[in-house]
Amino acid sequence: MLTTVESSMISVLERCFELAYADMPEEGQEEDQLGVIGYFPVYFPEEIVHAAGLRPHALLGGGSTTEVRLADARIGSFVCSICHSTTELGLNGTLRPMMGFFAQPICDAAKHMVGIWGRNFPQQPSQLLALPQNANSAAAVRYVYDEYQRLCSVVAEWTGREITDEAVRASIHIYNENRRLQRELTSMKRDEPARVSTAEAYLLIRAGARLRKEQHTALLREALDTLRERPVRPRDKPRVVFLGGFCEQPPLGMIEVIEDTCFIVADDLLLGQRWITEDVPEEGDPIWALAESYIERSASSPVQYDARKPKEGMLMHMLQEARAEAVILAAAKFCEPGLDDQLALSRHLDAQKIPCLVLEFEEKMTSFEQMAMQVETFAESLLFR
Amino acid sequence: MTLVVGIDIGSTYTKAVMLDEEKRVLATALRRSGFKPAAATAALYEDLLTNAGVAHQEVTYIATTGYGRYMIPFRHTQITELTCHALATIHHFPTVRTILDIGGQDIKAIRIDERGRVRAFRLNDKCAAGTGAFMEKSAWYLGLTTEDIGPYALRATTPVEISSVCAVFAESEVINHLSTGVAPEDIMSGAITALGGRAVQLMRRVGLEADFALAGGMTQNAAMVTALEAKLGAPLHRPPNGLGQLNGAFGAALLGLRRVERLQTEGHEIPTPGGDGATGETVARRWSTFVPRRKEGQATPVEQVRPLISA
Amino acid sequence: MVSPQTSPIEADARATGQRLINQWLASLGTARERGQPVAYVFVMGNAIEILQSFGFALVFPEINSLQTGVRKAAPDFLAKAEDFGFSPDVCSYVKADVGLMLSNMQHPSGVRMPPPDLAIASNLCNVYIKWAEIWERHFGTPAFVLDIPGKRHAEWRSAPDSATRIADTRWVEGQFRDLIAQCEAITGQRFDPDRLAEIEVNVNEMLRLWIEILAFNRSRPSPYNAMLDGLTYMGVLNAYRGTREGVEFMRLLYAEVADKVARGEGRVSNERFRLIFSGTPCYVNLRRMIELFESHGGVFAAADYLTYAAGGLDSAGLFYDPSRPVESLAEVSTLAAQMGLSNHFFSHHTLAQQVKDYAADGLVYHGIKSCRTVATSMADNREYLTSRYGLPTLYIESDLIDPRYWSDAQIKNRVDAFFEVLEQRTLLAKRG
Amino acid sequence: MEYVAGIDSGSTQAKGVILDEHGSLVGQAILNMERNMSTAAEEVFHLALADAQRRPEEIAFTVATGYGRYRVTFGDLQVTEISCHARGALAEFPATHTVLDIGGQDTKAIRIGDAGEVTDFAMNDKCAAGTGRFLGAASFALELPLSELGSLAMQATAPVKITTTCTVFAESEIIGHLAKGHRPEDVLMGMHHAIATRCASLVRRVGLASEVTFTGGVSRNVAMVTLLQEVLGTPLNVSARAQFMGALGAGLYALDQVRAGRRSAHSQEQEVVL
Repeated sequence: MLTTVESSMISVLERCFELAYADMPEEGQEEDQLGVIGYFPVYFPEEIVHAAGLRPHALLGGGSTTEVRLADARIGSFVCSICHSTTELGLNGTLRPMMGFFAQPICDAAKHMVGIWGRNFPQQPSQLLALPQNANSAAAVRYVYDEYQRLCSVVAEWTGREITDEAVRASIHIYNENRRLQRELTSMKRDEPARVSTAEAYLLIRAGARLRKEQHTALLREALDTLRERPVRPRDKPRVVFLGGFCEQPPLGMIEVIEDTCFIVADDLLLGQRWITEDVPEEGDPIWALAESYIERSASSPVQYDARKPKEGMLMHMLQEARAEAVILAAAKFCEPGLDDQLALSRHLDAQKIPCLVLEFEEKMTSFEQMAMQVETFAESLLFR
Repeated sequence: MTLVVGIDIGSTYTKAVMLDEEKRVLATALRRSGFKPAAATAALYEDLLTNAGVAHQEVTYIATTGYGRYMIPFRHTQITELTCHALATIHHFPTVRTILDIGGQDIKAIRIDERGRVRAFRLNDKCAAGTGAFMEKSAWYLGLTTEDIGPYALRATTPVEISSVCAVFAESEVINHLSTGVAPEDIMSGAITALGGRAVQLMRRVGLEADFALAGGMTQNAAMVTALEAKLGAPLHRPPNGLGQLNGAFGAALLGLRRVERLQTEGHEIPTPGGDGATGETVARRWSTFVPRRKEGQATPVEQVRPLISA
Repeated sequence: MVSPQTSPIEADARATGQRLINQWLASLGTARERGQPVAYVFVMGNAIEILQSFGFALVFPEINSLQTGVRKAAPDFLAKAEDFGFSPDVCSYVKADVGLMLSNMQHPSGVRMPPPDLAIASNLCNVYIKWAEIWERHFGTPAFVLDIPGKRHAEWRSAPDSATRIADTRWVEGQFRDLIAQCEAITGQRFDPDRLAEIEVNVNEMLRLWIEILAFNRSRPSPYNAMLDGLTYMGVLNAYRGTREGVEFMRLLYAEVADKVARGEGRVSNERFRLIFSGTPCYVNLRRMIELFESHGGVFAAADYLTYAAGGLDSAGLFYDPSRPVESLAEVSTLAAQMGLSNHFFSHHTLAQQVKDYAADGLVYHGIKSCRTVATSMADNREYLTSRYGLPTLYIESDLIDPRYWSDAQIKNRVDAFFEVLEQRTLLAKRG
Repeated sequence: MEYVAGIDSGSTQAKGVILDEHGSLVGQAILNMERNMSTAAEEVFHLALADAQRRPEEIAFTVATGYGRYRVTFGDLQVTEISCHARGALAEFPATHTVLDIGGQDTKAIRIGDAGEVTDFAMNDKCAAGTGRFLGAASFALELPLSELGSLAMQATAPVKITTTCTVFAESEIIGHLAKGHRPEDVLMGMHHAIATRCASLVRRVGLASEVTFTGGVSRNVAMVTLLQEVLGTPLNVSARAQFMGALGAGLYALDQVRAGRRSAHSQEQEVVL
């Protein structure tokens, strides 16, 4: 027998689930009648596209329900699943409504996605948004600014919609508000993991990749109000940090298997949605504000070099902030940046005598027996310490 | 008197061990898991009782392990095979710190402490899986039984190299060598060397702390043991008198015994079977099993994560 | 029928090239004693000219790694890296280099490689950056990540004086200024623009010759094999870029190739099929791979690899303006990245062009399982070109230096079948 | 009357055919690969001769194909199985423009031009290797003979969705599904579907053009044929002699040689002229 709080929570989450895993809406079918611009992970300055009155659509792969029939003929089997499934969604027509496709130079496979798009979908403009790998040069912000200006003119050219500073500033305001709520949710999960599970928080945030931000903000508000009402039954599970969700998304089933035995109190899931870690200044040149925020107010990931953010240091900071006792280091199969960091971090944690579990996943996984066994053993080893 | 049963429901075999409070093995039993592990286990449990000559109600506590650990309704608790192997091993060999477990589907390396608690463990990459099964298949191609592999490979004079990490390609290599007239024993020994090398690599990842022990299917394979000991430059402890295969079940039984002792010293009575959900607890809702409303032809349900237990 | 590789004049340039490469490798072993600063650089996007002007000894970890393959020492180095924990899915160049670090820097060439004072990793292959992070951890040498924006899509070119051309160049120049400051800090010398200008003059001369040498292979028969001789030439082009020795070598090579063309001497005695090679070679079985093709009278007239591995400078006939050394270095590097180095992500146009320029009969893709930079979309690329131009193509797969991925029977099978296809086509053409 | 022989020396099976000078098949034999390729080829050659009631000296020319083609010591000429399968398929179904061959080691898709020439071919990259072996794993796990898998799969009512085509995990995946209570036929159908999809993507690499001929032993698997037709959206030609396509093609190439006036010299290295 569910309490009213619980049932309203479930109804919110069901709506999120529908959105989070929904296909791209057909042209015009979308309630707000917007054009859609799709982008490949990790980060994209959504505000700019939002300011054009369009809906930025984070391409998060095909999950475990997309059957890859056509893409395997185009991409080698030694390339990560998200490249296969995204290409499949293009080839099987699911992404037809997109007015354009962007990728960032996060890795070599991602750069190839632009080539693949150009060859297979000439009618659908595609481009590389050349975000810089050198974040430490004094010239970096200026370069990002120039590249964002280029983005503005490209989007205008594709869609015939001009992008004014006022509009961008307004979008920044909307996104700042949304980011504040996301941060609230994240800290709730960190401080009271029994109140909101990572799977739930994941659905809430992932829904944002499929909605105009103002709508998502409303939805987040409703969810947070409900969650505050939710009665909490504290449970004795080890607090762990989860890494490995910055690009290809681990299947929900994997997150749940982990949560059966552990509390995930910090993670990098859907990192692109949370890349900017503070408010973006709402005064001054809005494009500059976005460019500066990309370099100066941002998270870290295996696919962005920044001498100020050594990977080991960032992880240790994450551990302390989240008061976690152990780490789960996951990497997507065939993700070279992920695998490189996984090794470096696991060696560092071993040296620091911090327990860590190394996992390998694919978005298309459907059976989790072996993973459950590993996670349970990990939890058992933490509990019987 | 206390009678504790450990059951290890593996993907190919299901094994059971019955211990008394002195940790003496009263009876063991083994069956193919088949397609209906739950049924197989029930039958196996009967075998065990018959072998031990005891009745249901005399059994104090039942702990399950292995991939089917949640499928058995009449258990008291479930625990993973890694934890079980660790306990069993430290019981037999108090000095062991690193365990290697070569199974049909995967290789596991486990680092344990002096009390048999798992400190670190590592499984092979997906692309290096299926090693045990690969040995079986190779043997099959060579017209040998799994038991023959060891003695056979020891006769090798000029072992060939099997370089592929992937079991499927390795199999192709075996076939190709065979078809070019290479002597089976040389192929087999090559396969064993390759497998041994990968196993030791995995042990390195957990620190390679001496002493070492071998668990799982390969314990009886002389050639494999020799290859591993050569690579390690140290002896490999192996579970005594055929307990090798039963190691998981034995560990589960030991853990059950610990639990019983704890409950008794704390003055609790033994709970009724059905799993005390130490780790089997499931979240309020499995979103991963929730099927979204999709356009026709799109809706494809995601697999259930694992059988949910109803306590 | 493998053509005689001992004809005197050919031995000459190849021998000279080999000698230069060995000299250079040997010099690396003694750099420390000479008190020469050491820089680790990659072949794509490296600002060698600046480093040369500061007198850095240049270590190319990519070349070190491929050398472990050529010298049949790769397996040990790879094993060391995998024992260390590296996944089989990681680039085998990276793993061979890690193996080297774990072998006390003792390279199979007999040279003990010096640790870096400076390491430059460009974004043109993202693995470079992860690789440089490994050095940071191992040597404590901070990486200088050189970000050179490339093409934004296949048909994209930044027009002269366009906002993007200016922005990209300004960005690259800004980073060069940072680099120069760092070099000054490391070496304690002031930056000398005139020295840089001299180097650029040399590069221009090498480049002018290199472009003509590439063009020479358009003649039928092709005087050299782009995937065998070409690789030696490239080694020199990288290690000696901007040096006098480099210029002299290119002159020698030019003369040799020109002479061959004049005499109508081909790399293979009976050239029957002219091929284009796409992707990186397999260095452990390089000779064997070439032999598989040449035994059928197939020669590689050109390879996109040469452009990537030669810094992309040839790709648009770009030359430095020594009167504005730093500015023009930035301009040329930016355009080289745009037109050459970022091309493997959109290589269908370049390949189609090469097929035309070199009157090729077929196109050979060599997929590298552990290299996403070259191999990710090869199948798509292949599909695009075959469906549009009905061009015979072959896809084979192995690795850069990991012999485990070379299965001779399978590759021979595919190559033989490919030539049967080519034979049938010529036969049909004859029939008309 | 002169005769020619075609020997297909694969890594798991050796096949041989004898053709008369009109190109009609007068004898055939198949042999599971025992210890050694060369001896197996010899054996199958003599079995085929016996089947055709001919003597070795009546054979004017022998073409060898398959992985072991260079080990067929009595072969006069070696041709890859790509060309041979295409040639064989064309002989059986002259309108063939695409050939799909699913073998234990390799899966091949071959595109054929209007003049009957091979214009393009694709073979599985490493991880799609041995798609045929995937079925072997199934028969291993279900303890069923290969020949029965297809017909059983056809009885499926609720096919299970199988995402992995990794042969290594095929068995455990099957066992897993069965343990969850799925019926064997449903699991099998799921597997067949997974393989069919894989093979279809290979066919797409060379471009699908009808008619499509399905060669190799797996073509006798009714479920596989049905699924491939569904996934490719076109009917498939399947010959009763599907397994002999390679050998048949080799035999026809041998016939070309004889018609071109060449006779068996039992030399290993001859210039390939197709």
